[in-house]
Parts: sequence; structure tokens; C-alpha cells
Amino acid sequence: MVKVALIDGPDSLTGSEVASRSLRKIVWTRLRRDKLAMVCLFILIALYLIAIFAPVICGLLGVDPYSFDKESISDSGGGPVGTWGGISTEHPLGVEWGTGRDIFAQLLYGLRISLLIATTATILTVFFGTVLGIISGYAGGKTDAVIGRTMDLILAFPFLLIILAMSGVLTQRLTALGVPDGNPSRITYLIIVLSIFGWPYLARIVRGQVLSVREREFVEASIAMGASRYRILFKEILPNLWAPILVYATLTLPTYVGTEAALSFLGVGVLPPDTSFGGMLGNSVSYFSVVPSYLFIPGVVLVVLVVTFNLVGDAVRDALDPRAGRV
Amino acid sequence: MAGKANSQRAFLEVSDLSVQFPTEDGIVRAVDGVSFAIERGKTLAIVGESGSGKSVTAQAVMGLINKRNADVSGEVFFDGEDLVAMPEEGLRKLRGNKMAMIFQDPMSSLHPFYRIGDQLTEAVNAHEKVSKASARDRAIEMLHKVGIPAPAKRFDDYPHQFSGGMRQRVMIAMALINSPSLLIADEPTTALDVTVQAQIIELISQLQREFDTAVILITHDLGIVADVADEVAVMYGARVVESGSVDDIFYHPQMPYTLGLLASIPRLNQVPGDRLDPIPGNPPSPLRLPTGCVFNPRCVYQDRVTGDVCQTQRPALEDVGAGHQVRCHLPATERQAVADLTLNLLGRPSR
Amino acid sequence: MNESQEPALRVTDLRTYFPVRSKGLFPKTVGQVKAVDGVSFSVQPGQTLGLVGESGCGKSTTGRSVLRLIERTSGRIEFDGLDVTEMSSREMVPIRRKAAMIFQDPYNALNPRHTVGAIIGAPFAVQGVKPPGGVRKAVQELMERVGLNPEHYNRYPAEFSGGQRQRIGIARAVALKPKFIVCDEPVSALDVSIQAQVINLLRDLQDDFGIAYLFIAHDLAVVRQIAHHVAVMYLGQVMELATREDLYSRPLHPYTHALLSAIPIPDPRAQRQREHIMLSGDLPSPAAPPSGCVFHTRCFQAQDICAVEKPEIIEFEPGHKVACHFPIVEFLGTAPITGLDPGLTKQTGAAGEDRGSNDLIREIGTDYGAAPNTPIDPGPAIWR
Amino acid sequence: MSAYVVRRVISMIILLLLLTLVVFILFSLLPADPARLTCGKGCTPEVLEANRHKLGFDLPVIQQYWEFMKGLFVGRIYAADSPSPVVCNAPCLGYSFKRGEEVLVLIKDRLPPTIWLALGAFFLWLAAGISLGIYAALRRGRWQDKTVMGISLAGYSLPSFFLGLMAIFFIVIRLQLLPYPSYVSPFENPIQFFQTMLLPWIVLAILYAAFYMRLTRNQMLEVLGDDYIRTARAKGLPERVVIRKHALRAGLTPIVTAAGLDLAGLLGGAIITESIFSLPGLGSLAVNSVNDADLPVIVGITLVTATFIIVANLIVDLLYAVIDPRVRLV
Amino acid sequence: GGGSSSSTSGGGEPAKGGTLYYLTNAEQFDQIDPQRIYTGEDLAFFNGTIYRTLTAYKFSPDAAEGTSIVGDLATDTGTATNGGQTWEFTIRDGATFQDGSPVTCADVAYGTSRTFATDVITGGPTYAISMLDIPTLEDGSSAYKGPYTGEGQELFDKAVTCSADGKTITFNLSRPVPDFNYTVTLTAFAPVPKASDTGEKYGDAPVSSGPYKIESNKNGKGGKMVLVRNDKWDPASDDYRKAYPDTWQVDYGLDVKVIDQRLLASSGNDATALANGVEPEQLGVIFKSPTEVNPEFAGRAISELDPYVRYLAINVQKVPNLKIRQAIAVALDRDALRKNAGGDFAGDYADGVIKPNMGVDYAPSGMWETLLGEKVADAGNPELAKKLIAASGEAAPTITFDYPQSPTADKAAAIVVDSLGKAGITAKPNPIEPGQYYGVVFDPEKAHELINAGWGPDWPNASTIIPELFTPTGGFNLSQYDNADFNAAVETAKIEPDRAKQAKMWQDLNTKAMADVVVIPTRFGREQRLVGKQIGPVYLWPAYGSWPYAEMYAVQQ
Ligand SMILES: Nc1ncnc2c1ncn2[C@@H]1O[C@H](COP(=O)(O)OP(=O)(O)OP(=O)(O)O)[C@@H](O)[C@H]1O
Ligand SMILES: Nc1ncnc2c1ncn2[C@@H]1O[C@H](COP(=O)(O)OP(=O)(O)OP(=O)(O)O)[C@@H](O)[C@H]1O
Ligand SMILES: [Mg+2]
Ligand SMILES: [Mg+2]
Repeated sequence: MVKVALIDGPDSLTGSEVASRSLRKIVWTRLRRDKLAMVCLFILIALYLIAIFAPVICGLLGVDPYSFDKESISDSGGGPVGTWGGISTEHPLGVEWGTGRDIFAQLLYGLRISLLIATTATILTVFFGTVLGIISGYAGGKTDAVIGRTMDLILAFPFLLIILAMSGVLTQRLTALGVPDGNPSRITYLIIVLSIFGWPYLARIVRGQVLSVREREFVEASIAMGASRYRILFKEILPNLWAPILVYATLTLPTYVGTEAALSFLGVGVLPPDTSFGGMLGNSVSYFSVVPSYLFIPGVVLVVLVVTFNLVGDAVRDALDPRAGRV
Repeated sequence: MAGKANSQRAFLEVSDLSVQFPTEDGIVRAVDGVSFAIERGKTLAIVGESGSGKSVTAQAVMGLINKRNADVSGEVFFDGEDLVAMPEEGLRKLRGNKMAMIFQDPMSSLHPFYRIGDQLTEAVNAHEKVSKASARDRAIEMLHKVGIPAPAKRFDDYPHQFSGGMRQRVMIAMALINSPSLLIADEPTTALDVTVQAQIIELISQLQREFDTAVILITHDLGIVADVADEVAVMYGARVVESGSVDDIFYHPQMPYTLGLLASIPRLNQVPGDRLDPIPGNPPSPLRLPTGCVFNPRCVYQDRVTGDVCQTQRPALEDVGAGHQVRCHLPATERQAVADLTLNLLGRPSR
Repeated sequence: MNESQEPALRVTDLRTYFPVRSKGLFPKTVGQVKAVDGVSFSVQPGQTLGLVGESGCGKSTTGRSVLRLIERTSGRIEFDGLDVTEMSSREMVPIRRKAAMIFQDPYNALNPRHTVGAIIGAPFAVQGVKPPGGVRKAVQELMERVGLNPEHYNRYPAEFSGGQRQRIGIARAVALKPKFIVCDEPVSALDVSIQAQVINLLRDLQDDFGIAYLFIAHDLAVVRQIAHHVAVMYLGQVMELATREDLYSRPLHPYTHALLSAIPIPDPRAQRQREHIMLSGDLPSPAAPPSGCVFHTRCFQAQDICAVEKPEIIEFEPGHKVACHFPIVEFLGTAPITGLDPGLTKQTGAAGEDRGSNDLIREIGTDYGAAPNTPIDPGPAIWR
Repeated sequence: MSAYVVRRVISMIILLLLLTLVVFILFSLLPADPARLTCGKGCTPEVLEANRHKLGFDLPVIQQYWEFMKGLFVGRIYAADSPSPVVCNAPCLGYSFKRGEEVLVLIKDRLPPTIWLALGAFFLWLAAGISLGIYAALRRGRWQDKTVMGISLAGYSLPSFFLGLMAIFFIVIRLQLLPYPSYVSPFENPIQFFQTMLLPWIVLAILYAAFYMRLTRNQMLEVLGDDYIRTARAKGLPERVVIRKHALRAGLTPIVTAAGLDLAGLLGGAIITESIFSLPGLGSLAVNSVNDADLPVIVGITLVTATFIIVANLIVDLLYAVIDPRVRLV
Repeated sequence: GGGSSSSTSGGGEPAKGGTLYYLTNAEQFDQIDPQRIYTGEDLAFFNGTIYRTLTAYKFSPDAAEGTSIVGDLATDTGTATNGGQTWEFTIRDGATFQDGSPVTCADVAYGTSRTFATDVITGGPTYAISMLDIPTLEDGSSAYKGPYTGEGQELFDKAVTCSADGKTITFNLSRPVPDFNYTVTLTAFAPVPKASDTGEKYGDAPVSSGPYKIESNKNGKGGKMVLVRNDKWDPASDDYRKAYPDTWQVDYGLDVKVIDQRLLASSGNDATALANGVEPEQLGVIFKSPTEVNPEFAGRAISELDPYVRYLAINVQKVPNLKIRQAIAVALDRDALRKNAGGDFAGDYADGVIKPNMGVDYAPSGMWETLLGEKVADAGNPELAKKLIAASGEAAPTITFDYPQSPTADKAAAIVVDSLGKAGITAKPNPIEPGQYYGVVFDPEKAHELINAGWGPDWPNASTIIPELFTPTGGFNLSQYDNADFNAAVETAKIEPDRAKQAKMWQDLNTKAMADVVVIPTRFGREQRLVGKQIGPVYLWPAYGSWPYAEMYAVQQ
């Protein structure tokens, strides 16, 4: 049967029904199967939309976070008039102690600020963590040592303390550098410190990944073709890092929301008249035994935000887990 | 043999064993109606391509498949007891005691954090109440048997201080320390160099003789099969497609896949530089086993079968001689002709 | 073989040592792994040199050093008569069109995040080559050539089986029609039924394009099917280098003997009757290689001098080099190592007769057709 | 091994030196004039100048740094040229004029509550985190797993201050199960000590346990798939032994790392928890010092905390070698 | 004065013995060294317990009586001669330090001299330096450098002299100070035995001359100070202090919420505990209204005007245009600010920096009635502000508001921003860490246009207000105000011996400063306090706006 020897032609594909394996498609197909994640994703998108359109929404409802409603608070003590922190048709979630500002509107604007800070800081963290991690992992030697020691240094700092201590002066420096005074520079400060103290974690992960990816033969194949360092780093290696980076990003974002809230709680938040979740929670401390809604409303929204982010992050992680489904 | 309900049961008799893993992508039929049997002191080799279900079969026999995430059905009679139906505790008592297993990768099969000696005595203590000292003596003796020089000294070493071949010897020592009557060796030499492989295979045969153990040797290397096996089961696509004595398989193969396998291996006793005769196509995914005969997409002989039975009907395991069974739709005459043709090509005598 | 022709690759006294460093803030070099230690060979255009040896003996390091993927310690590498040893990585770029590489692990060698089209098209992109008709057309032609369905241009490696992935790697390697390819165990990870497909493909490509291969493998049987010359490595050094015919029929080095005899033949009767040379022990660590002849610790022929003096590699007979104090010459023309199917042996003619004829049976006999009971000098090895 | 430790200690010291320098430079930027802060209502420029000199703030940063480093080893005398110099004995971490106390003494005073808090929470979270993590891993994909992971998710989604305030609101204010937290030393009044520490312990433990549950679960899942676990089962070991002896030990390394660093971090003071539960620990000292611009104290705390972390790093690395014999400390 | 007492004394009779607990959020006293103490509550506490001063304020809830003085260490309230430029005090017999040695003139003089060692004794009031007849050097500092260097000691010894018997101390002043006998109520003039002086560290182990002495003191959260009876103190020599309790214990670093909860519950030791402040959320629990206590807390809570005036200082160097300053003042929503601070509970609208409870020195300034051209509503008048800006000839300014950060202050800042914004003035909030606050705003380079502040007099004479706040030599001139006419008028007022005339002068200067809008007064502060069930007397002592510590007792069971 000579035919045996000659058949050497195109093969039939096996498992060709498996969906195309681009990262995006993998994540998306797997995510879509996860009902809970989809619900959370939906909530998240809704929250982002709410944040972006907060002024419009507040306008429609006739509330805004800045105007003082002196009628809604008592003349003695400054507490809200009415039960549950002064919940009324005018003020769907009540008013702030002492000023009568609308809690609902504050919440929406706080969401805006929280998301702005957390999202931007995440992007920066991911950027620096990735770039420095890749460089550190690929270059090795002295570069690696310098970046590594810098990371050690940063990780050894009690960062909350530093952020607290440095907020005033660094905000001023930023202003001196041309960042508009006030909230722009405060927010910038928060974004910067969160990124500065955040990147080493990702850089470590990325570095580790690079160390293993660069040992994979396709990198060598690329070198053997005569590829430039740029191509190797960013075309060959980087695409293989998206999974850990994406996972890290989705899990970092909620952490930053929480951290920003904690910092606001400790007084390093945005400037009045603006406020964020942490600021609202910090304010609540003096009153919550009398008006618990001050604690619960921003707290619950914050938790919902963080939980949904985390759930989506988890789902992304599972979707990207190479071992997933191998039970 | 397997399937003959009223005959005397063999020492180990596996009949119609199936293992399915439900996964995200669908149900993986890793093992699909596999049957075979083996007596004490004999060696059964299971050969087949990667992913054909060899390891899962072995683990199913050992009761190592986690029943929580897999469906195991069929029967595994070991010394008269059905292992599939047996509760976990009973299996545990058998494992490492009456039946033992060694694995493909000696590098990762030993716990990296515990001393060699402790891992060995642990195997003793799991089944017997013996004093520390006597467990130690037994372990050292076993290490000596598998050819570890200065076993008393090496007793306290960690696995990473051993070379690959040495580790595989330790694994063998661990498997045989309770004198099992069944040893399953899952590709015990794939990760080793040829020169070491030869040592290990030799060692297993030697110990098999000493303990009168039944050995199931899983491999994809037909050379090793030719070397040590008494019986051979050829697996393809989760099924046994041909089984029989080693001579049946090598000199009288009846299944096109077995033939293709024999034809495609480069051999030292072949014309150097000649073209090889590969089987076309690729092995099937266990997620989507072909309907009918699992080999049909790659089979070049199916045009010799009338109709589309190859594509639609699953062939039964058919007796074609004493203990020689084949799963193929080819008519007996055609099978013989095909076998002769190929064997001629290989330069072997046909029957 | 046209000896006057400039070899596609010539390697002279190549050494590649890896420093062993301590960890910590101030790492120190505490030793060296002599992964490749004085290796010389050449490969003629359109020919294949097989490089065999056990795991860790330095095969891959040789292949990589040759392509300047790792920095060699010393030695000289010439492509097509051009000395590339001292070239900077920039200068190497155009050279890399002529030399490509195929890897062992068909999954690892392909970037899982790139489509097949991108992978095979990468050499064009990297080298800035614009094939007539565009990259896509060129890639699809290549895919067709190596037996892949060109419609699968946009798929990812994970969607392919091992054999198919290896074809992708091969297509990438031959994309720029190189003169020379290092194949680092291209079939070791494949199932036997697929292995043969790939070997056939490599040979066809060699015939078509006249590519020279440095074919690395640990399986002597596989090498035998593809290589014109074979080099046997042990602990970073070449022990024996000969034409295929010479090496398999008249191996000189004890190590080659041991290797050959350790490979089981998938033929029960033949296998049962073969004599096996069983080497004792494992490969020593290349970080602390034995003194003298590196093989002496496992050699059944070893004598006192072996532990002291390193045997130089010498051209023992024309085209057959060996590095051994006591090459096994007395076996010449006989087949001491392998037993054969008795049925076959009977038909075997005289040794060396009619070599090159296409008669399968006689060919086999030529290699191993001798009395199986020829006494062998008993060494420290275990005999079966 | 000892050479390794010596080398590590040296690099630790270098790291600490660098860190101090960075801290000095960072804090030299602070707007508040520390001298002004020690100079009350009726402050005059010359008094200000004198104070500045006394505190050593008139020196260039680098020299202040040098003085500080010297003080660590030989002690330090502030305002040596004045009639009433302030002596700060070696190791002198600085002197808080605001509080009229050596920084080292201040830190020593504040350490016990922080240590109690950290240790109590540490044991709670390790116990809960690891056991629940294993439990979840063994029941992967089933409701028990999902429940544990849900708890874990909640744990690390809840900001600590929210959790703390909720605990106070419900347990202290509404249900009045515990008194309003205010620290007493365990040696003074053990019962009150436990009553006040209980909530902070639980709050911190929930936060951390959440992470350890996941970590343990993932580690276990990873390790349970390893070949040597199969070997252990093939030996016929009871499942309990396989899990505890073989799997857990193998999966321990990242847990040890995390635990070591987390504990060290906590020993530097849990700023938020301490301030919510008004525990007089390092964290609240830190916050107060920031509010007071009490520079020497901030620097001192930063250094002490960083030292904890760096030392923990070393200990963790040494522990690796204990856990994993393959690790060679060279 | 404003705060008619809502409750004046606790239930029950005074009894000797027991322990009084002073619960505080602070982690330590700012200062314990007598020469360095400078806050009202601390002055009251230490003066009542361990430091006797030449003169002291009477104990009474009444604003007038409570701010009048009696002799303490001195037999009487002193004798002024030389037109008020020389003051003489005679020290009582039987007054001793805790070691039993008698308090002499030399000890008082020595204590006073310590103030001059400005490099060691920092933070305290510097009246001795500015009032005693000791020349100043070119750089403005005193020629006397304190007892430690001894430089210029002879100058001091000339300014402060002792009689031969050590009983009479004479202060020679550089100018007439008609109320110098009020000045010496400050512990800065308290005696310090030279032998025990440890300089900088004297506060760690001060020598008591009062009925109690420090047994132990441990700062920080969880720390406490314990005062026990000074058995060398002779009640016969001291008819001023009652010294009822056996022990005083100060618990440091308690959370304000904890303090409230403990006092509300008032169980165990907390029955004899006091503190000085109530969180806003508890006000509704304790009080029916700012002037009425809920029955269940009757006799345990007070809501009184404190000595402080809250205001926003305008930095006149940075905002030189009067019209702009007026515009800022007019635009400010003081109503919202007061509401935010607690409405009625937080106090009354202020019209100047002198408070009605100052007695004679107070007269309405008319700031919000006439001074700014028309009557300005409490909620501000953005329209008028816009007009003023238009009239200023400048564009609407952009200003920055410095304030010590806290949640409530953040909201106040929001109010400032919002209400100024309505008048077109851009205000930017600049929160500063509370502890660093004064360090920043006293630095002319770092302070901004609008600065949050509050001030209380050192004794009931506006001489401790107007000069401090509005002259370049004042210690609290956040406005950087420097007006030659004004300065001259201040100097005249300072030495005016006739108290009534002097009061009129202060009233005019107050009005002048308001007309110049140097500060925007927002509130005459009111404060609320709560004590345990078994403590008395419960009233706010007008002298320091504090508890009358020396009179306090645990109620007899
Ligand atoms: N736990 C599991 N869950 C899902 N699929 C599994 C599991 N274990 C094995 N399989 C699948 O079952 C099939 C048979 O696997 P098995 O390990 O028995 O193959 P094998 O013949 O031993 O192959 P190899 O030669 O590569 O070892 C494979 O496709 C494998 O992916
Ligand atoms: N980058 C490296 N650093 C240090 N040692 C190395 C490095 N690469 C290889 N080695 C060592 O050099 C020796 C030769 O390695 P090499 O990979 O060339 O062997 P090989 O013959 O290809 O083996 P295999 O068959 O396992 O692929 C080995 O001992 C290996 O451990
Ligand atoms: Mg297998
Ligand atoms: Mg290799």
C-alpha cells in the first residue's frame, strides 16, 4: 500500500470548533458565561455612566451637592430636620448635618471623583508597573538591580503615613508645577501617590512573567529572525503579559477606590465643597449614632462599587486562568 | 479474557471501563469502554498516542480519579474485588500496598520538601504498624535493591540531591516497598535518557521476577513494548483498538492504526535515509471523538470497507485469534491482506 | 558531497561556558558550566548534520551558539565562508535571513498571542522583505507547502495539534529561504505517528530548497533517517563524528556503542536477542566534568589513562573522527551490538556488500548482520 | 548560611540608610516650620531662630541626616551650646520637642497596643484564612467553596474603616454587647483588654483573612494538582495526611511570605483601625505626629516600620530555607 | 455677659476625698512648665492644683465676679505706684513648696526670670519681657537672656526686686500697666525654686506650691497624670483653693466619642469625671435647647458662652483694598457658618473681637448695622458685595482660605467658598493639618488671604485682645495689620489708668478695626459640657472659660 507513504497533505483540523483564541475572545466568551460577572459588569458600566452624567442626573432631580439648604437643618445643633437624615422628596437620601447639602447629589459627585482617581491611578500604575517590570525582567543585570532595589525601598515605606504627611507639600509642589490649584492638584496628588506606591506590586508580577516568558522559545525564535529589542519586548513578550496585567488592573481598581476612601477618611481627600465617599464616611463619624444613614448610604455604595469591581476582576481572572476548566 | 462473563476471572480484569470528565468545553471522554486483563508475573503494555487515555485508565484502576469531578463506570476486578464499586477507604488500603504505581516524571513525583527516607517509610507506615527502626531498615534495603549506592547515607537526602534516574529508582523502591502484586508504571522512562531508560526497564523486569508482580507498563515507545511486554493493548481515541500477545501485535497486527504505528517508527534496522511512512492526519480530540470508528478520519483502508459503517458504526472488539482482539470494520480477509502488505514493507515475515 | 564547496556552516573549536553565580546583592561567579567545550564540525549545503547525545550534553547550547543566540566563550563560526563570530547584533540582522531555527516544543516556540499568519509572516516583517504578491500570499503559499490549510491564516497556535504547530514553526523557518537551519529536537515532542510526517516534510524542503540542517536529536533512530553526517556529543564534547553509514555500522566510540545498544528496537524477537551494553550511572554534571576523558566514569573500556589524559578528537579513518583512547576497532564490519530477527539474519548477506542498494533486507543486514554472540571485552557495564 | 545572613543584613542596612535619606529629603519639604510649632502664641523671630537652631533645623538636610545617623550610634545632644541641652541617649531616634520625649521612648510606649492588635489579629486571620481556604479548595466549585469565596470577597471589598464603624455602630452602640473601645493594658485589666481588642481583632482579621482564604485556596488547588500529591495518594496515605502533610506544606511558601510581610506591616501600626478604635498604638501616634508636624516622630516611625518590613523580608527568606530544602541561601 | 447660667451647681453637697477624673482627648498637656502654660483650661487646672500665683480670679459663674481678682500667694491684689509703673506684692506667710521650703520673693522673681530664656522656655506668654523695665537690644530682643546664661542678670535684678525679708516683691515696669495685677495671675509669674530648675525639662518634674503634687505623669493615648495631695500645703495659707478631692487623675488620649459615652453613662469612676466638650451629635440628647438642659442631665451639663471669639482674619497685606475686604465680609454667609458649627449651640453672631462677657470693654461695634454702609443680613448680601467690588476699582478677587482641617471645618470651608462665590469672589479652600496650622499661617509667606482663627483674652481686659490681634508687635496679628494711628491709639489705651476710659478706648479701637475689616467676626462662641453624676460645682468659670478646678468636689454619697 504505497499510498500510505505518500499521504502527507493538509491535515484535518482537530478541535477546530474551539473558538478563535485571541485573548479578547477568550475573556469575552468565558465572561459571558458567568452570569454574576455580567450583572456586575452591567452595574459597573451603569455606575460609570452615572458618574459621567452626574450633573445631568442631579439637574433632572433638582438637587446639587453644593447648595446649602438651611431650611432642612435645625437651628439648634445643625442636625437634619426629619427622620433618616432628613429624607424627603426634595432630598431623596437626606441632607448633610450642619449645611443641608443634598446627600444624593454628594454621592453622585463623590462617585465621579472616586472613579476618576481610581481609574486614572490604575492606568498609571499599570503603565509604570508594566514598563518597569518588563525592562527589569528583560534587561536583567544592573538595570534589574536598580529597579529591584527601588521597589524594595518603596515597598518598605509605611505608605499611608507618607501619603498623609506629604499631602500638603506635594500638592503645593504640583501647583507650582502648573497643575491648577485646588482639587486638580489634590486629585493629581492622590493619583500620583497611589501609582507610586502601587506600581512595584505589578512590576514584580510582570517581571516574574517576563522572566518566564523570555525563556519561551518564541522569543528566541524572534531573535533568530533578527528582530529588534523593541519588537521583542512589545510585540512578542507584552502580548503574553496581558492576562496578569488585566487581572491585576481589575483587582487594583477596587483597591484604589477603597484606598482613596480611606485617605479621604483620614482627611487627605478632595477639597470642599467637593467630597468623596471617604469624606462622607469621615463626616459621618461624628453623627452616626444619631443619623446612621450617614454611615450606611456612602458605605453601602462604596461596598457595592468595590464588590462589583472585585467580582468582575475575579471573573476576568478566572476567564484568563490557563488552568480554568481543568478541574 | 475480558468480556467472557462466565470464565474464571483474571488476576486483574478491567471490563468496559469508561471515564468521563465534565469540563467547561464539554464532556471529555478520556476512556471509553476499555477492557483488558493481566495475570500475576506478566507484563501488559498499553501503548497509544498522547491523549489516548492511557494514564486515565491507569489512574482509574488505582482509584486515583476523583469521583467528584469525573464519571467512572465499568468494572475493575482486582484479585476478585471490584475496585470501581469499592469505597475510598478500601481503595486506600490497597493502594501502595497490594497495588502500586510509578509515574512518568520522577522530577516532580517526589515531594520536594521531605527526605527520601521519610517518604519511603511513610509508605510502609501507611499500611503497617511497624517500628521506626524496622521501617527504616526496610526502606534502606529497598533502596539497595533498586541500585542506589550507599543507601543508608542517601536515606536522609532530599529528592533534589538525586539525579533523574536515581529518583525514578526511588519511586520504584517506594512502589515496591510493600511487595505489591500489581505495579502500574505510567511511562516510567519517558523523561529519562536512553541509557538510563535501559537501566530502569531492566530494573523493573528484574524486580517483577523477584516479586512475581503483574506489571502494567504504559508507554508510547514500541521499542520498550517489544522489549518487555507479554501482552499489549493498543489504545487510540480513548479506546483499546487492538490487543493481544506481543507477537500478535508486532507480527500479526490487524488494525490499520497498529499497522500505521509500526510503519511510521524510525527503526535502527531500517534502510537509513529512507522516507518514513506516517499515518496521515492528527489524533482526535477527546472532546469530539469521531463517530463510528475513532480512527476513521485517518484510516487509509476504509475504502476497502463497503458502505459508511466506518463513519457511523462503532466497531466491536472482535476476537481474531487466541487472546487477539481487534476493533475494526475491515473484513477478515482484507485485514489479513493489509497486514501482510505493511509487514512486507517493514521487511517482516507475514503469517 | 562536494568537498571543495564552501560549507554552509563551519564551527571551529566552539566553547560556551555559563557562569555559575551566587545570588544576592553582590553576586560572584562561583564556577562554570562547560556546556559546550571545544566542538568543531561543518555542514555542507543541502546536507544534514545530526547532533545526538543525552539530555544536558550541550546540544541546544551548540545550536544556539552557532546562531549567536547565546554568547559563545570562544571559537569561530562561519556561515557560507563568512566569519560571523565577532559580528554585532546589528550586523547579524542581514545574516539571520540565511540562518533560521526550528524548536523542540511546538507550543512554546510559537507566540500564543499571535495568529498563524503573523507568526509565519514575522520573518518578512522583521527583515523588511516584501515578497511579490504581498506577505499574506507568501504566507499562505508557505502554509500550503508545509501542509497546512491556508484558510487557517487567522487562527491561533492553540487551535492546532502538535504536529501542525511544528509545521507552522517550519514554515516560519523556511519563509526567507535560508541556506541553513538549526533544528533543535524538532520531533522529540511529537507522537510517533506525527514524527514521521514532520521528518518527511523536512527532507522534502531540503530537497526543494537545498537547505543545510544542523539536526539536533537524542534519538539515534530518528537521526538515522535524516542526517548525512552524525556527531555524538557527551558532556559538551563531540565524541564521534562520521557519515551516517560509518557511524551506525562501524561505531568507534564506546559511548556510541552504548547509545545504540540502549535503544530498544520495536521488534520483539530482534530485541530479545540483542546484546545490551548497560552504562552504569548518570551523566555527570557539566559544572564538574570528570577529568581526562569526560566519559571515563561510565566507560566499560576505560583504563587508567582515561582518567588523566583527555583524548583529542582525531580522524581515525577518512571522514570518521573519534575522541577516544581505545576506540572499538575490532568490531569493524561486525554487528556486536544488535541482535536481529533470526529470520532476517538468515537472509543477510556478507557485511558491507551492496551498500546503497535499495534492498531493504540486505541493508539491515549490512548494519547489524553478524553473529550475535561475538564476545565483547567485559567492562564495568552490566550485561544482559 | 551565616555568610548569607551577614550579606543580607548589610544590604538591609544600606536599604535603611537610603530610606532614611529619602525620608529626610521628603520631610524637609514639609511646609510647617517645626520650630514655629514649638514656639507658642507670643512668638518672636529671634525665638524662632533660636528654636530652629536648637532643634537642628537650621542645618542643611544632609547635615541633619548626618546628625541623625550619628545620634543613632553615639546619642545626641540638642542645643549643646545652650544652658539647658537636651540629651538623647544612643540609640537616639530623635527627640520630639512637641512632646518633650525621646522618639524611641514614645515608640516604645506605643508599641504594646500595636503588638497586641497585630498578634491577635494575625492568629485569628491565619487560623480562619488557612482553614477556610483549604476547606474551599477541597470543595472547589461547590456551594461551600462559593460561600467561602463570597465571604472572602466581602472581606476584601469592605474598607476597613467602614467595617470598623459598622462594628461599633451595631455591636457597641445599638446592641451594647461591648463597651465603647478604649485601650487598657492586658496586665491591668485582662477582661476589659479583651473586650476592647475583640472588635479590632475581628475587623482586621476579616480584612486579612479574606486574602489568606484566597491565597490558601489557590495554593492548595495548584499544589493538589502536582505530581507528588498523586504519589502520596498512590502510596495509600489517608486523605487527611495528604492534605495536611503533603499539600499544605508545599503550598506554604507564598502564605509565609504574605504572613511575614503583613505582620511586619501591621507592627508598624494599623493607622485606620487604631484611629477608629482609639487604640494608643504606633499608627495613631503616626497620625497625630503628622497632624502636629512632629517631624522627628514621623521619621522615627517611618524607620521603625521600614525596619520591621525589611527584617521580616529576611526572616521570610530564612523561613523559606526551612520549609523548602531546595532553597540554598547563598 | 451673654451666657446666663443654665445650671450652676451639681446636686449634692461638697465632700472631702475621692478622686476626680479629667477625661481628655489630648494626649498630653501642651505644657506643664508654669512659665510655658498658655491655654485657658490648662492655666485654670494647674493654677487650681499645683501652681500658686500672686493673684488669682475669684470663683463664680458670674461674668463680673468671676473675672475679678483676689490675692493668692500675695496677701492682696498688689499695690501700684508710680502711675502704675511699679507694682508691689507681699507674699503670704505659710506658703510652701512641696518640699516644705517656704515660697519667697526670690522664687517668684526666679520664676519670672525664666520667661526671658526664650531659647529654653518657649511657648509661654511673654508679658514679662514686654512689660518689665529691661532695655531691648537692637534686634528687638531683651538685653536680659534669662537665668541660664545670666547675661544681663543685673538688669533683671533691677527690674524685679525683693525686700530684705523676702516677703515683698516689686516689679518695675517700662510703662504704666494699670492691670499688671491681672497679668500676674498667669502661671508665668508663678514661683520656681532655683535649685530645682532643670531648664527645658522642668515641666517633667515641676515643684508644686499648691494643694496637689504630680505623683506620676505618662503622656499619650492610654497615659494618665495623677495628682495627689501635697502634704506640705497648708490650708491656712490658702483660702483660695478648697482642695476637696484627694486625687486628681487626668486620662489622656480618649476618643471624644468615648468621653461622651462614658459621661452619659456616668457609671463607676465616671460619676466623678469631667471633660470639656460634647460632640454635636449628643447635643440633642443632653439639651432641650442651647439654654435648657434635658431633665435627666439637670445639674450635669452646661451651655455657656466661652471666652472665645471666632473670626476670619483678612490678610491686609494681600488684600489691601478696603472695599474688597468689605465685600468679602458682606458676602460671607455667617448664618450658614453658625448652623454648621451647631446653630444656637455654637454661639451668637459676633460683631467684633471683644465679647459681651468681657464686661466693660464690650460695646456693640455696629459692624453689621452701619459700618459697612447698610445693614448686612446674617446670611450675607451678595448683591451689596458685588456693588462694593464694583466700587473698589478692582476685579473680583481670587482668595485662598486657610483653615485647620477637620470634617466640620471642611464644611465651613465649603460655605465660605459658596457664599463668596455668590458675590463673584473665587475662594479656594486650603485645609492644613491642625497641628501644623499656626506654624503655617504665622509664616507671612505661607499664609493666604483669609485665615480661620479664634482668640480669647488672657485676662478680662481688651489689652490682651486688641494689641495682640491688630498691632505688629502683637503675637496674633494674622491680618498683618499695621496702622500707625491705630498703633499709637493702642499704646495710649494700654497705659490708661482709668479703667472706664480705657474700656471706651478699647471699644473704639474694636469698632475701628471692624470698620477697616481687618477681621470678619463670625461667632461669640458658646460651649457645652457634661460631667458625671457626682461632681460639682457645675458652671463655666468666666475667668478662663473653664471648670473651676480649685473648687470642684466629688459629691457626698
Ligand atoms: N482531570 C481531567 N479533566 C479533564 N480532562 C482530562 C483529565 N485528565 C485527563 N483528561 C483528558 O483525558 C484525555 C486522556 O488523558 P491521558 O492522560 O489518559 O492520556 P495519555 O494517553 O496518558 O497521554 P500522554 O501520553 O500524553 O500521557 C486527555 O485528552 C486529557 O486531556
Ligand atoms: N543559560 C544557561 N545558564 C546556565 N547553564 C545553562 C544554560 N543553558 C544551559 N545550561 C546548562 O548547559 C548544559 C547543556 O545544556 P543544553 O540545553 O545545551 O543541553 P541539551 O543537550 O540541549 O539537553 P536537552 O536534551 O535536555 O535539551 C546543561 O547542563 C544546562 O544545565
Ligand atoms: Mg499519560
Ligand atoms: Mg536541548
